[in-house]
Formats: sequence, structure tokens, C-alpha cells
Amino acid sequence: MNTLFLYTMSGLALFAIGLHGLIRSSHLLRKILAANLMSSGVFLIMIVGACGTDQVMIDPVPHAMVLTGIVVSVSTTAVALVLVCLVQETTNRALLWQKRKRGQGGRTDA
Amino acid sequence: MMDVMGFFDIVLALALPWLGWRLLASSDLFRAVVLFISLGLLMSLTWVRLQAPDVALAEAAIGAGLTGALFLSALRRLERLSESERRLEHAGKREEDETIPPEKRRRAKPVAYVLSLFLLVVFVLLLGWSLGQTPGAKGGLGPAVAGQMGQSGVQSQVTAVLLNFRGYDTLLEMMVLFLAALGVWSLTRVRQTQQGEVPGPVLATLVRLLVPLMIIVAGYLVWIGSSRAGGAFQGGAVLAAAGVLLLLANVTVVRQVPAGLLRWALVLGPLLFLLTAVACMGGGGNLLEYPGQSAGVWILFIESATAVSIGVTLAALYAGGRPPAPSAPEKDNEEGPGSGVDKGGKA
Amino acid sequence: MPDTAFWAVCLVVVPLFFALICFVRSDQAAVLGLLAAGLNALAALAMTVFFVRSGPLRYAIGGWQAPLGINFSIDGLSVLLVAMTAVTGLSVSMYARGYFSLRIGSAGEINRHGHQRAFFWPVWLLLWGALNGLFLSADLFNVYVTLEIIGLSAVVLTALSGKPAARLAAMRYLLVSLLGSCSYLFGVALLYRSYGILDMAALARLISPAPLMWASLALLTTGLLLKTALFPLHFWLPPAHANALAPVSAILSGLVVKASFYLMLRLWGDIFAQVLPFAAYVLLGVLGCGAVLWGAVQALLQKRLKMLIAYSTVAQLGYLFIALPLIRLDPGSSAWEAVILLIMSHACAKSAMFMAAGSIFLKAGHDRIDDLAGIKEVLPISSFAFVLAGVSLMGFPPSGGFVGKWLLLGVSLAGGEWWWGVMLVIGSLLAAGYVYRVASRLLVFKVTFFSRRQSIPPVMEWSAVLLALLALLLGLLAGYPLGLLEAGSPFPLHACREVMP
Amino acid sequence: MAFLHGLGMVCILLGIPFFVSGTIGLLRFPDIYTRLHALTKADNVGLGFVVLGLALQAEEWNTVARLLLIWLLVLIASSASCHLVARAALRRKIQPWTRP
Amino acid sequence: MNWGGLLLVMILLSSLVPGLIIFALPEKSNRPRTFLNLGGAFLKLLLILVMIIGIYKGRHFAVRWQLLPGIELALNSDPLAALFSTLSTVLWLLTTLYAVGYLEQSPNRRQFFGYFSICVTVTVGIALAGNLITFLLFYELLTLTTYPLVTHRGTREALAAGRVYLAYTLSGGAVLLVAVAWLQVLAGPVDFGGQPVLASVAATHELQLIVIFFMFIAGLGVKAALVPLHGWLPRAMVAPAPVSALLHAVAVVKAGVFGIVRIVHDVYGIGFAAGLNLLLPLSILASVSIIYGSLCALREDDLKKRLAYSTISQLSYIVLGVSVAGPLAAIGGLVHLVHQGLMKITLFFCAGNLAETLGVHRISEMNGIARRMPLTMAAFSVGALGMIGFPPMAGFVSKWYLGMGALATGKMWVVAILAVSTVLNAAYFLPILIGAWFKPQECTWSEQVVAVRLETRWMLLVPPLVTAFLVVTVGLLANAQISPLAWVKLIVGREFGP
Repeated sequence: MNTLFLYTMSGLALFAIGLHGLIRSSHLLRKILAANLMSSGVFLIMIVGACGTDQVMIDPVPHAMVLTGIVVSVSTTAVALVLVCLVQETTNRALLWQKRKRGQGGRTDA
Repeated sequence: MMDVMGFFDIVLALALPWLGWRLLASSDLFRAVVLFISLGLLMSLTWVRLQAPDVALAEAAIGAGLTGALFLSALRRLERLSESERRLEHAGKREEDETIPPEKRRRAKPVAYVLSLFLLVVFVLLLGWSLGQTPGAKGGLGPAVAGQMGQSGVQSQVTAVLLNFRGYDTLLEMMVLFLAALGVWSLTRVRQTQQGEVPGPVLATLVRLLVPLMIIVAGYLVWIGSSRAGGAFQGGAVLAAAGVLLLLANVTVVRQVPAGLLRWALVLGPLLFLLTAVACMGGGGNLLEYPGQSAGVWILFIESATAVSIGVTLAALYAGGRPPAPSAPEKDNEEGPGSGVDKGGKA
Repeated sequence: MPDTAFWAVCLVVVPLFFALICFVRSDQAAVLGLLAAGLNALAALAMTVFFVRSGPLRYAIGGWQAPLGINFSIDGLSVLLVAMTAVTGLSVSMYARGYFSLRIGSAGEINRHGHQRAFFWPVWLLLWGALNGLFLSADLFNVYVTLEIIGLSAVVLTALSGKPAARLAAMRYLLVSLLGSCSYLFGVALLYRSYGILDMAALARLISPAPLMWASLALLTTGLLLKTALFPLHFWLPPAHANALAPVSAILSGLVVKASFYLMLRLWGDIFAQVLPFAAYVLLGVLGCGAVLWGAVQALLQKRLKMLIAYSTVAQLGYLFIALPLIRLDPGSSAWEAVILLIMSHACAKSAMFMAAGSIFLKAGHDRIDDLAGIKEVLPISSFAFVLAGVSLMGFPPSGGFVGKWLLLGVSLAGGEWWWGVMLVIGSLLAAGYVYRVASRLLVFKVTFFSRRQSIPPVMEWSAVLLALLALLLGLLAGYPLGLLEAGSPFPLHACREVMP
Repeated sequence: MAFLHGLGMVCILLGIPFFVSGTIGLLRFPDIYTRLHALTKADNVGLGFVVLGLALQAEEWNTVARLLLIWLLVLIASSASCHLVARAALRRKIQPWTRP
Repeated sequence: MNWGGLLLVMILLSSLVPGLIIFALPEKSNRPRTFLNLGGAFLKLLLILVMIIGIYKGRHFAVRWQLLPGIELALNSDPLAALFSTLSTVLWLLTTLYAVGYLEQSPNRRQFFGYFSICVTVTVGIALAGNLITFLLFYELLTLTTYPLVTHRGTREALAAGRVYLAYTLSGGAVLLVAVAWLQVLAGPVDFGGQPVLASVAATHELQLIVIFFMFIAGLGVKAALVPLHGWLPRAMVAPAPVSALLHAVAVVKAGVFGIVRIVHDVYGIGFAAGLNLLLPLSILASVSIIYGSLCALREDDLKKRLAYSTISQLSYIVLGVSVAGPLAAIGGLVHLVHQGLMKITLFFCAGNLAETLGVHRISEMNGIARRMPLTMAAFSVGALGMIGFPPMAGFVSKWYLGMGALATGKMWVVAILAVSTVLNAAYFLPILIGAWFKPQECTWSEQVVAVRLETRWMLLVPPLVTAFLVVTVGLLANAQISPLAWVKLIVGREFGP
């Protein structure tokens, strides 16, 4: 049970929690948080895979991949957040599948 | 000594998923975002423990800092929207965001919920077992990278991989960032905030003090990137932090930035990267094949250009919309009545 | 030193470069966009010509060889798909130019459509460059980044129309694409962890059954199926494709969905082919059948024309997945050629259909199918384009769809698994159902009064007709494009001539 | 040299109680203002000791300079943010806690 | 480029090109449209004559176009192809003339004549098809091009009829597609011209070939209106008269029957089919449709519907002739393909005249109509008597050969079927004639066409008279050198060998 295996497991746990959160949570903002969690989990597993057993030979390629991944996830999150605000503003519904409160059905093909 | 660090690792490794669960299970969104920021910081600590300093820097600056700032500004906008919504409904109690009673939400799809949970657990266990089985692939491409470091023109392995061996990935990644800025600008326009909001003495001095320092630190990070942890992304992230500070302090100079200059700043990094990539082909080499021994110089040139662009782009993402039109405040065209040419069918 | 590799690089660099320029000089965005579309088509043509002469090629970017650096692998499949993207993209660009110039002309709409046009071109060119990059690249992580660009630009284009429904659909599309990319990345991470390389060709040689390999394959496949909207995971596609602007729907249905299916073909047809059991392919085939049935039934029930066409995309994708078990059933057989033909003819036909539907929407002011009676009087060319595209979708001779289905039918009967073939035939019958439901309204009914006076610019109607005609000609001239396929294809196709007597 | 190392270790250990008291203050105090007060004061002093300890253990001078820069920046940042949070709290009209 | 191949392609283009030009012309340009139509028809007739002379001299025209290594489109001119294409071309010329007269002021004629000429191209394509896949290609295109003609009027019933028509023909096409693909898998690409190829592969796939045969019959039966699959034909009568005349008397239905003849003669071969005893069930099916068609015709009061049901029964004569394995019966069946076409088109022309000039649709209204329109009724009587099988008309010749063929092969029940159907024909045709000629006029007709000298517009009158004259001459000059009977003997002679 060395620490590397423990980190892998926590990365996996993060991915699972994120996946569960993305599917189950109803508020859009929470879904995006969950998506970020998932990608952090994946990055953790990648980096743990990178550092070899003898602590000296570090494989830089996963580091580069994770860097790219972080920048990609920040850009998707930015667009997602702007979209959430727009969806909330126009259809007044932060919860994706929930009907609008004021009677007018949240028809998707308005 | 090792067991103390080992103990710290165990605490850290357990803290991450626990924090993740608390984050998603918390009822208040603001608390979720704050937990998310602290999770980001813990993550950067983990990267340090796993000997990935570059990633730690990036995670702290972009993962926790900027993403957290994005979430906070989005949360504020959602609060303002639901507040105006509430004023219309003059609902009495401050409206919790989880307005639907929990049991209604749970009842929605109990079967699907149990099934998805079961599938998830099985998948995780299977994956955990299989991850445990196979040892790391003997350092993957590490030895290959170490072997080629001589021609890469830089000392730091990560920067070599990022900008030389797999430079094409970074070029496309710059395009992703540019695309995000395009997307945000195409979706909304920045609200005409009240001009006169005075930032207050402390914030003004803080900004005046910190912004120049941040720019120096960003330059230092880009410079040091060739040998130790650092590089374009980390430098760009610090620049973005300076940009966010300026936006927060609502400094008038930010308002007067001409739109054309802003667009060129956004485009500068990817454009120069693309042009240098094509220029390398001029000398008979392949795409992105830096001629002769001058790889180091080219990489530094590209890194500085991209750092500036990344800084401006991330700040623009934080601003959350294209700059308000300097001329007469035309109507917010998203909701313009328009002749409804492309309104949906009158079903 | 222009050779295949030079043109391949042009195909990636030119769209990206022009996307940047279009963003900066946003007032000439349309002109620059069309120029980029023309250059791109030229580069695709040049690459095909050089490819025919010099055969498949691996191009190391940055000069670093395969395992370390990123390579372009230019083989028959990628050249054909790049050519398909070039042709469809060029005609959609011409359509878009007319579409936006028309809508800007109408009073009161100046700033909204000026804004849409200013942002349509750069995002569309980025999408195009990423598509070309994806078809050419041979590196799994590089493909992840291109998939990310494609997904994000598709979301931005969908939300461009500004309608609440479009934004909601874009939101749902973004969440699905986030989930898909994350699971794809997880798959790539696991593959890298167990084999230490990212290059597809090298990976194909190293693959051996191991628990981690199965997990990574499952993750890669789920990610790609989410992005290809195969049957159970298709819920996000119809609203997104129906509520987007007309040129955007054409791009989404014609090209974007094909990118992730191309990757499925690479993974299931090439890299993991030796390791995967036949049952896995049958599972995908069954899902494909589900897609064909569900899509067609839903299309028959739809009230709105664009929703109908979007559900028809779900159904047509089902065909492509039905072909997977047939490829596995008889690797050397012509099923591989049939799938490519189906992809190409569906791309042309579906884009033409969405363009025609867009013109009809603009002219009628709505797209409720029941009230579109007799629009052929007002828009003869667009109605003809719609019916022509319908012919190819239905798999009527002499269209590419027919030849594709004919080959698949032959392979399924030869291999003894006749049910796949019968499923195809039932699918084309259902397709005939929903196409004729619309065609009978368009062509036959008495004329009803249409409020919009504005005339649709001819470039919009003729680009749709030309693309629909191309889908038909693909059937007649199927020999030439598929001849390209043999160069460097994963299976020795010339061996397949004997298999199909 | 060992003496400097030992002294450094002592300083770091001296810093820890300040952090602990700051955290206890955060948890125990009734309202936002008192919590802010406890947090910024205690943590800054604690950090001062830790930085001092590390500086003693550092080999070259530029690491010492960098450590001092870090300490200076944290001081500025925490005091400024404490001020901003307090101002925001006042603006939301949160009344400071008075003994019942 | 071999000249023969060019000839065949020219035959197809001679009606396709005018069709496409007509689509391009604006709606109002009637004169150039009529000129294009008739010019195309004459050109095609000329080219067909050149082909017939060529075949007579024993030359063989063929052209092949390879789509994919497994798929080859081929046209070739064997005598059977020449027979059917001559019939369609001659009747297309007459029907175009008739249609120009019939649709004088009606709306969107551009669409009508465009699809009309493309439809004839496809019919001739079916005739000239050189192998099974080309036949399938044109067969499915026929559905596509005839749909707009059936639903030309755009009324609600036209659309309902169109939907039924589509349902039948599309499912038939799908079954045929599977059958052809299956056969191609078993025996490779099947060409029509040469020796039937299935005998070689029969040993291993006996059962499959039988199933394929019945799938063929089902697929082609839809268009050949065999009984269980005939539902669309009566409903399709809602189409304008020229459409019902050419399409539902000649082009579409004959395509189905022509397909069955191809399958039995060229794909399976008579001997092989008889060996697998496939022909008996086919002949039973044909007989059932003959009897059922005639019975339904009795009950119908609407004239065009009665003619439709009579078409269903007459078509099955051809199938009966083919499925009775004797040379004589085959001659009878094939020659009936031509004769029935001539007679049926005459009847439909006359029905169209009555409907157009006097608004008469029902038989009960037709008493004493001969006084008002003697020429039309004369043509109608010639056609009707021919249908019944009176000696001098064409109908008699084909029924005679059918009977002789049945006798030669000792199938007495076929002779009985022929006798019964002749009686039934008489039962549903004679009352019309008697009522028209001898009974006084009972109800008033709405005079829709003010004709000066003739009883109706000359364009409506000439075609039925010409076809009636053809019916008589073909009957009388049956043994002459150039008559359809002689041509059919040539075909059957090659088919059954010396």
C-alpha cells in the first residue's frame, strides 16, 4: 500500500464522485463543479502514473498532458459558466430538466 | 522522516475525495465554490508531493485561483439574477437555491439512481483492481525525452516536451484558449457596470503595489521556464491574476483599452506560434522543427508571446463577455425583440 | 517541395490562420472566410492528387519520430474524409455567406446578425482546422485536443443563434461533450500508463489483453459514443441540431458527428481489432439497430422540419454502427468501403437537407411541416434539393447511400448474418416514410400563402442542390473515391475482390 | 551549522501554536469581525516564525531573500483581504457581536 | 466507343434530356414543351426501329459501366427488350399527344410532363437492362418518378392514394433488393443475355433458390398487381387519365410482369424452374388473380376502376402463359403483353374522353352515349371485344396461343380458366357496349367541351382511334413478317431452342 497506489485510488475516487455529481446534481453550476472534479481526478491518475518507483526517473510527458488538460478545462469551464448565466437569465431555470416555476412550460423547442 | 511525509501523503490522499464529496453534497452553492477553491489548493500540494512543480504552479494559479474566480463571478451573476427574479415574485424567505424540496428530487428517478450508483461502484472497483495490478510502464517516454534533451534547446524536461517534442499539442491548446475567449465574447456582452464605483483606498493601493510586481514575477516565470519549473502557462496565469485584480478594482484604465488592441492581444500568442511553426518549414524542416541549435531562442520567443496572450485571454474570460460598445449603449441584442425571423415555430 | 505532407500541413494551418485573422478583422469576416474555404478545398484537392501518386505517408511534426513526437498518418481513409470535409465545408460556407448577408439586409436585425456573422466565421474555421487535424493525426492525446476544439466550437456555434431553446440545447451539448472528453482522456491516461506510448500505429502492435486495457477501451468507447450520439446517448443531439442556425446545423450533422465516428472506426476497426471479441461488435450493432428504429420513429412523429432531420441523423448514424459487426465479420470485405461511402454520402445529403430546410425556414418564417404545403411554388430549387437529398438518405439508386447499403447487404448475406442486412432495409423503408412525409407536403400540396416576401439569394439554393447532386453522383462514381481507400488501409482490400464474387 | 539547523527547527515549532490559536479563534468566535481579527493576526505571526526558521536552515542567500519576499507578500495580501471582507460585511449590514 | 452501346444510351437520353429541359422551362411555355415531347418521342421511335433492324440482322448492342468491382450497370438489346421498349415508345408517343389535349388548361403541367418523360426513360431502362442490378436500379427509380404523377392533382384522395401506392411499391422494392443481393451472393452478378447461370450453383443451395424465387415474385408481384398485392392499382385510378392509361396499363404494371418474365426465362431458365417445380404455384397464383380480377370488375360501377380490375386479370394471362412451360403458351403470354397494352390503352383513352367531355365516370350513366360520341364508343367497342377475344382482334390471337399451349402440355385446368375468364370478360364488358349502343339516353351529361365538328378535341380522339386500328390490324396481320406475333416467335424460338 505505497503512497502512489493511494494517490491513484484517491484520483479514481475523485473521478467517481465527479461523475456521480455530474449526473445526479440538478443545479447547472454544481454540474460544472463536478466536471472539474472529474478532470482533476484524471490528472491525478496521470501524474501518479508518471513518477516511476525510484523517485528519480520522472516522465515529463504526463506533466505536459496535464498542463494542457488544465488549460483546456479552464476554457470549457469559462464557456460553461457564461452559458449557465444565459440559460438562467433567459429561461429562468438553473435546473436543466425542471419546469419553470411560473406555469409556462419549459418547452425546449420554444 | 519518511514516515512523517508518508503520513502526510495519506492524509492528503484521503482529504481530496472527502473534500470532493463535501463539495458536491453541500446545500449552499457559495460553500461549494469555496470548498472547490480549497480543493484546488490541496491539489497543487499533491502535485508538489508527486514531484510535478510545473503542474503545481499551474494548478494553483489557473486550477484553483482563476477557475475559483470564474465560479465566484458566475455565482454573483446568478445571485443577482435570482434576486431580480425574487423581487418580481416578492417571495418572502430568502430563496435557497435548492427550492425544490429534497424528497421531490429524490423521488424523481429512484430506480435510475440506484442503478447508476451500482454501475458506478462496480466500475470503480473494477478499475481500482486493474490499476493496482499493472505497474507503471517503466517510465513511459521519460527515457526517450531524456535522450533527446540535448537537441531540445532547453534544460527543463516539461518545457522541452511542451514546446518542442509535442509543440503541436500546445499550438492546438492555444487555439482552445482562443476559442474559449471567442465563445465567451460571442455569447454575452459585459454589463455596463456603474461607472462611479470607487474601489476604496486599500484596494487601489494594493493594485498599484501588486500589479507591477506580478508582471515582473510573470516575466521571471517565463524566463526560468527553460531550466526549472515555470513557463508560458504559469507566467500567463500570473499575468491573468494581475488582469483580474485590475478588473476587480474597476480601474478606469481597463475601461479605455481600445477593442482593436484587445483583439490583437488575444490573437498575438496563437498567431505568432503558428507563424513560427510555418517559418520553421521555410528552412526545409518539418512543421515546428526549429532550425539548427537556435531552438532555445525560438522557444523563449514563443513562450513570451503566448504568456501575454494567455494572460489577456484568461482575464477576458474572467470579465465574462465582450467589451461594452464605447458608442451609445445599444440595446442588449441578445434579447432584442427583432422581427423574430429566427424565432422558433409558433407551435 | 510541395508534396502530400506539405498540403496536409496547409490543411491544418490555413483554417487556423484565417480564423485568427477573421477575428481581428471582423468586418471582412465573410470574405476572409470564403477565401479560407476556397484555399482549403484547393489544398484538399492537391493533397489527394499527390496522395494518389505517392501513396500513404507518415509525417513527423517537429522532426521527432513516432513514439516521442506527434505524427500525421496520411492514408486513404483520412484523405477521403478530409476531401469530404472540404467539399461539404465549401458549400456550407457559400450557403452561410448568403444566409448571413440575407438576414443582415432585413431591417431591424442589423446588430444581431452582424454579431452572429462576425463570430460565425472564426469559430467555424477553427472547427474546420480541428476536423482536418483530427482526420490526419495519429496521436491519441493530440486527437483529444482536436476533439475538444471540435466540441467546444460546436457548442459555441449552437448557442450563436441566441434563442433560449438553442442556449439550453448548447448547455446540454456542452455537459455531454465535457463528460465525453473526460472519459476519453481517462482512457488515454490508462493506455499511456500501461503501454507508455501515444502513437496509434505503435499502440496497435503492442495491444495485448489486460484488465487495464479493457477498462481504457471501455472509457474511450463511452466517450466517443457520447460524442457520436449513438442511440441510448443521443438525447442531446436533436435539440442542438434543430435549434442551431441553418448553416450550423448542416455543419453539426454533416461533419462534427463524423469526427468521433471516424475515431471509433480507427479504434474498433484498426487498433483494437485483433483483441476485441465479436460479441462487442454485435453489441454496437444492436445499439445501431436501436438507433435506426428509434430515430426513424421519432422522425415520423416530429412536428418541426429541423427536428425531423435531426432525428434522421440519429437514425443514419445507426447504419454506420450496424456496419461495425459486418467489418469484423469479414475484415477484408467491402464493408469497410461501404461504411466510408455511407459516411461521405450522408455528410453531403444531410448538409444539403439542412441547408434546404434553412432556406424554407427563412421563406416560410416557421418550419412546422404541416403548414409547408406547396412551398415548391415559392422555392422550387430548395424543395428539389430537399427531395434529392432525401433520395440519398433513403438509399434509393443511384445514390451513394444505395451502393453503401447494397454492399453491406451483400456482406451480411454472404457472412450468414442476414439480420443486419434486413435491419438496413427496414431502416431505409422507415427513412422513405419520413422523407416522403415531408416531400409530399413540399411538392404536391396546393399552394398556401407564405408571408415572407424576401427572395432567397440563389447561392443558398444552388449550394444545397449541388451538394445533394454530389450525394447522388457518389453512387455512380463510387469506384474512384473508394479506389483511394486501398492505399494504406488497415485491411488488404484488394484481397476482398475474391470474397465478394 | 547544526546549531543554525536546530534553531531553525525551534522557530518553526514556535510558529505552530500561533496557527493553532488562529484556527481555534476562527471556530470559536461568534461573528465575522472577531474571526477575521483572530485569523489574520495569529497566522501572520505564525508564518513569520516559520519563515524565520526556514531562512535559518537555507543554504544560499537568494532563498532567504525569496522567503522574505513571500512573507512580505502574504502580509500585504492577508491584511488587504481582511479589510475588504470586513468592508463587504459592513456593506451587507452585518452587526458586530455585542456581549448580551 | 461501340456504336451499339451509344445507340442504347441515346435511346434512354432521347426522353431523359427533354424531361430535364421541360423542368427548366417556365410553366407557361406550352408550345416548346409540346414540341420537345413529341420530338423526343419520334426520335426515340426512330432509334428503336434502328435497333430492331439491327437485331433482325443478328447484331447485338451492349454497353457496360462499372460502378464498383462488385456492381456493374449494363444495357443490352435482346429481342425481349426490343419488344417491350417498342411497345412503351409507341404508346408513349400516343399518350403524350393525348395528354397535351387532356391537360389543356390544368395547372403545373411542367411538373407533369417532366416526370412523364423521365418515367418513360426509366421504363425503357427496365426493358433494356442487361443484368439484374441494372434492372433493380431502374425498377426502384420507377417508384420514385411515378409517385408525383399519381399524386399530380394534389387533392386529399390523390395524396391518400399516393401513400398507399408508396407503401406497396416501397416494400415490394425492399423485398426485391434483398432477393437480388442474396442471389448475387450465391451466384455472383447475374446477366440476362447469356445462358441461365443458376443451374451450376443449384446443387448446393436448392432451398435458398426457391425462397429467392418467391421473394422475386413477391417483389415484382406488387407492380405486376398479382392478387394479394394489387390493392394500390384501383386506388391509383384517381390520377389523371393519361397517367392511368400509360402507367397503369402499360409502363408500371408491365414492368412488374416483364420482370417476372426475365426472372423465369433468363435468370432461372424454364427447364431449371420447372425442375424446382416453381412454375405450378406461379400459375395457380396467376389463375387466382385472373378470376378474382374479373369478379371484382363485375362489381365495380366506376368505369376506370372496372378497367383497373380488368387489367389485374389480363396481366395474369401473361404470367400464366410464362408459367405454363410450353413454347406455344410462352408465345401466347408474350404476345399478350403487347396486345393487352394496345387494347387497354384504347379503353383508358376512351374512358378519359368520356370523363373529359361529358363528365361521365360511372357505367350506369353510359346508356345511349354512343349516339353522342360514336367514334369514341367505336374505339371502346373494338378494345372491349378484343379483350373478350373476338376473332379479328388482337386479344383472340393471344388467347388462341395460350389455349393451344395449355392443350399441348396437357394442362386442362388452364384451358378451363381461360374459358371461364373469357365468359367473365364478356360479362363485364358487353353490358357497357349494349347500354351505350342500344339503350336510350337516361341521364343528362354536362357538356364540358364545346366541340365544333368532332365530338371532342381532336387530340383526345385521334389516339384511341389509332390504337383501336392497331388492335384490329395486329389481329388480322398476325402472321405477317413484321407483326408482334412474328417477333415473339423469334424470341421464344431463341428461348426454347430449335
